[in-house]
Amino acid sequence: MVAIEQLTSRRPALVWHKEASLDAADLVIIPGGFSFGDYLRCGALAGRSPIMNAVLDHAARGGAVMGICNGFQILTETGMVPGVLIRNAGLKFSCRNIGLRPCETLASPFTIGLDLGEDLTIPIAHNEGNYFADADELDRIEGNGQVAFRYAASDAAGPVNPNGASRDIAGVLSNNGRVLGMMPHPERAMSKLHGGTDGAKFLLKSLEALVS
Amino acid sequence: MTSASDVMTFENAVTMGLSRDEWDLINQRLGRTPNLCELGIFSAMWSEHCSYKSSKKWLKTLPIDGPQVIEGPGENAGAVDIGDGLAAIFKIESHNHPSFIEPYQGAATGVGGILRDVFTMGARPVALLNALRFGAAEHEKTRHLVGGVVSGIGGYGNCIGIPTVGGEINFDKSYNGNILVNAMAVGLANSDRIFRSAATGPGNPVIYVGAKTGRDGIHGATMASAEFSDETESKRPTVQVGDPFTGKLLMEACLELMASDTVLSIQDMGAAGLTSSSVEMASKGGLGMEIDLDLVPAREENMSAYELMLSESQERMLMVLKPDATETARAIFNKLDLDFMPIGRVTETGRLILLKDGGTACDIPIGPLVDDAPEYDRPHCDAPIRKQLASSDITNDAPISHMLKTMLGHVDLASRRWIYEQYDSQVMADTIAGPGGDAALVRVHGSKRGLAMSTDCTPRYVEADPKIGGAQAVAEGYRNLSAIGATPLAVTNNLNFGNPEKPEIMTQLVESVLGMGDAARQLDTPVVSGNVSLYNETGGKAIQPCPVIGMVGVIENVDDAVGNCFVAAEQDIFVIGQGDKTNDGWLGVSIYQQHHGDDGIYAPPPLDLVAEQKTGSFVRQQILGGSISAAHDIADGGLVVAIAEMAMRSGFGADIAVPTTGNLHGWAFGEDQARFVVTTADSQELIAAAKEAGIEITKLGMVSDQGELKFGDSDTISITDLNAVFEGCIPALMAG
Amino acid sequence: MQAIVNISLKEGVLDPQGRAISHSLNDLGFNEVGDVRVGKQILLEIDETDPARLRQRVARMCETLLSNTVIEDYSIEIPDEQ
Amino acid sequence: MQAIVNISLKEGVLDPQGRAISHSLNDLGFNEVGDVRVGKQILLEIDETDPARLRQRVARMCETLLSNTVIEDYSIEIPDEQ
Ligand SMILES: Nc1ncnc2c1ncn2[C@@H]1O[C@H](COP(=O)(O)OP(=O)(O)O)[C@@H](O)[C@H]1O
Ligand SMILES: [Mg+2]
Repeated sequence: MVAIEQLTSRRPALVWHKEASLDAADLVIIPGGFSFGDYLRCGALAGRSPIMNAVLDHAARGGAVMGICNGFQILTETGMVPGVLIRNAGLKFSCRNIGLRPCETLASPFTIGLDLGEDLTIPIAHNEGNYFADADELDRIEGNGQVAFRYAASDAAGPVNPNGASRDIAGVLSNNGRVLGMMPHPERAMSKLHGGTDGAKFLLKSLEALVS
Repeated sequence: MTSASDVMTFENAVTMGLSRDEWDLINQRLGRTPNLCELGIFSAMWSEHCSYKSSKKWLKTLPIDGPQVIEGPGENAGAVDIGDGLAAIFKIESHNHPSFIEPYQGAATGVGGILRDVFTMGARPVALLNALRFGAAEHEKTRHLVGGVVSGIGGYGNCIGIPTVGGEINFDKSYNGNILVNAMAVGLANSDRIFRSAATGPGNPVIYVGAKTGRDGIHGATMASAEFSDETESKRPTVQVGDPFTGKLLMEACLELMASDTVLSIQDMGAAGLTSSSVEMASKGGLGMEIDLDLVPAREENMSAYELMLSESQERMLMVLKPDATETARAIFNKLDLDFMPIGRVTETGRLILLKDGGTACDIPIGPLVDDAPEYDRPHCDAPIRKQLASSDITNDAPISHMLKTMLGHVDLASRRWIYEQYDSQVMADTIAGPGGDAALVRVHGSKRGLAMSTDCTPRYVEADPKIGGAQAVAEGYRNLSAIGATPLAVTNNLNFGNPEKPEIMTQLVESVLGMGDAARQLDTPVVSGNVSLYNETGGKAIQPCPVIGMVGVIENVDDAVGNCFVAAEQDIFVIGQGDKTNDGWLGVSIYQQHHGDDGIYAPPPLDLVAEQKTGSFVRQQILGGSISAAHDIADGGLVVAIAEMAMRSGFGADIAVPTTGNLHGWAFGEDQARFVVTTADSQELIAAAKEAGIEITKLGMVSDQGELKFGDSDTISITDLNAVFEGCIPALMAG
Repeated sequence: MQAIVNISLKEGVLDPQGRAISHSLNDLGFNEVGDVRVGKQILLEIDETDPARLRQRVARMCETLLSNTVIEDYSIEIPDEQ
Repeated sequence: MQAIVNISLKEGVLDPQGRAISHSLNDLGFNEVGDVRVGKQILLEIDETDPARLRQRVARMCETLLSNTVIEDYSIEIPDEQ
């Protein structure tokens, strides 16, 4: 919320999960957190809350949706992006900075402004960010240009791939490129004092592409 | 009103941890023999955990006043003025025993409990910290306990969405059978909208909100007051399970309700559940309370009055509302699927009356439960006198780099990254400095103001000399906050000790509270809240005494804060503060001494509180004035460890000049107090300022971009090598 | 009536938790332990008297919420069924 | 041989996960669902041919690692046992 306001000077509308409808919007963001305590499977219960039908409709009309962290998990639970997110291979919650590499993708407002050669430094904070799909499915989404980001570097100690994700995948797109799910938190890298500015850079480019 | 079979005997009282005198007193105050429910209530209220019967006399000696203090000890948490009409509200609390039995849930519910203490006061929690003590690294249970506790702390804090920004952890064999898990929460409120717990207005409704009551955690308060034995491990159902999701809903509902003008008083249900919350609310208001237990939302069937009153089910609160506000309040709680139930009313009788199944389950005067709670002046003795360890008795000729490298793999010095990466330290997006720095720094949302905080204690110093150790914990907190540029305001404390019925343990408690008081007075950081955890023993052996200090301070503008990493090559490195005049360094009860396998107890480094205040203030002023670019207080491991830490986290190296006189290892690893390592881009200015302030300042060397530490001309080690040892230790321990 | 749903990871899906348990058991001296897989068991109290209908409804619950069929298999037990 | 360990929360111990699932199922229109409890099911491949010994060893594993008997109960199934 604060991050979006900082970038657009406009206050986004906040929608309660029990609402059943959604006003017309340029972009629906499903943020991180632990919806419903992440009980059963992360994102599973939230993925079935009333508002999600409206989000599905919005996406079906070609609306843009971004799911961050728990939001990504919710998107996979509803099938809006392919694959699933399972428990980190290390079986531990992990909160730290990672290097995020933009990939070549199909046309998408979320990736169109990004430089392929330029890694972004953005924090992760999750327990279930281990992206999984079977090999055929992975080949398919790679072939379609649906892989938006891969893990590319880590700070000081720790492996490059922080959670065991298949093929280092950190973010994926829907097959029309209008829905993005990503594990890292761009909204946590909004200023120099505060995790760097790469998150702001990425969000701003997406917003520019979406709000013409 | 009670059936004959429900009339208690002295034998029953003993099983609940009461003494003969206490039993007699209860009978005398009631003018009759209590029933089970009544006896349970007395035993819980008079337990060490709720009544502070062994520590009260000494807690009264702590300084609790100051212009910054809005609320001192006595409420759910303390409150201090941080400017801009805001108050920081904070407290620390132990969950030692439950965490040993069920590490994940014990730690998780510890976090949940302390968060409730803070939001009960009307504050939105903004940060969590902790202080942990585990047994020897190689002990068979340690790995399992560390893993469970750390994931439990993260499990609750991450899920409820409050960042865990700091803490501390040590290992010592004395905690093999009794770990310490202390959790601290810090919140923010408007200073004129702080909620308190005294019941008001006879006739006003008493409302139960939150989760339902089950049979979990019955008599947790008495368990926390009893020594550990093998039997305790079979006292099964005393462990509660936390539900952070419900905790989050409860927090949001309470804060939403408190934003309106409807809540007269509010109290969380912590230790001893409905018993302590109702009794405390009524007693603080000088009133009585009548509760219909049949109305208490229960999770299980056929719960007795005793069980309902003593259950420690989590995520519950009790409040007194304005009579006409009930329906508005109900709507807020119902929207979030939380129970909301008027269960009784405030009365003028001064009695606690509990109705159940059409009869009276309990009718006792509240006065004796609180005011007549026993207060003991337990015998204590003189603190032991310790010999000073001469540095030359322990040091050798090994190069500094060699010693440094092995010491960084000491479990009490090594990187805590494995632990703190499991905590979401950034959620809510206001964390400016999370774990890894000297103090954590959290921005006041929407402003430049920052709250600084840390938790500290060095048990080996307390064991060696409890008075110095108690004072040192405060001084170290003061140093940590000063090192980032923050002004310390107040402290909360958690007194973890063994069995106070033993004079030598009581001595530790008394002396360290006295030391703590001296330091808090000198450093102007009054004690505004705290917690006492006694009987931390197994098989008759006490833990190393651990009076933890949680300190909170403020910085006007977070942009002025500095970190503890080198920031640029060619900046000069100084040590500020005196240290040992002979240049031999203080190695008694240091990490260096431990590292040599010498577990003798010697005199700890002397502490000069005036010097602490002078150097701390100087460093803070120079940071705020812009002439210090990075600062790190010197603590465990001494000067060279501090320098190495500043280097490892920055990627820069340093060229350090070594002294030509005195004891080299003592200079490098001595733990003399009241000192900081700092860097500056303007040495002239810093030196001049120090001269003027009468502060000792010594140049150590210069930051380099060489990726190595150089000590003198011939002793060099790469930062990569140091990092490997530093970062590798805890992951290796946890991998087994 | 009661229904029990057992949910297990599909074959081919990595089970890091199972692997960690197997490791730990080996470390503790249970060297005979090989592969370990961890699943969920969900017990539901359901207001329904016809076992066949019950099974059908529970299958629907599994498909809509209880299991993620991309990676999980489920099986249903009705203890009162004959 | 295979052993199956079912681990469930002791009666009386709060099961927040079960509660949330029950709620969610109700919201999705499965109004017949009452209490829900969630447990773990652990499948172990074990190099042991004697079912009785197997059961004994697995019980030991449960006590030392697989379950925390403070809040959990466990039961062991040996499918090949006759
Ligand atoms: N060591 C201590 N120093 C100062 N105050 C203390 C100490 N221990 C407890 N207190 C204060 O006593 C009161 C009761 O504490 P406690 O029983 O832990 O509260 P709660 O029931 O909210 O957990 C609180 O106001 C607490 O801050
Ligand atoms: Mg409280």
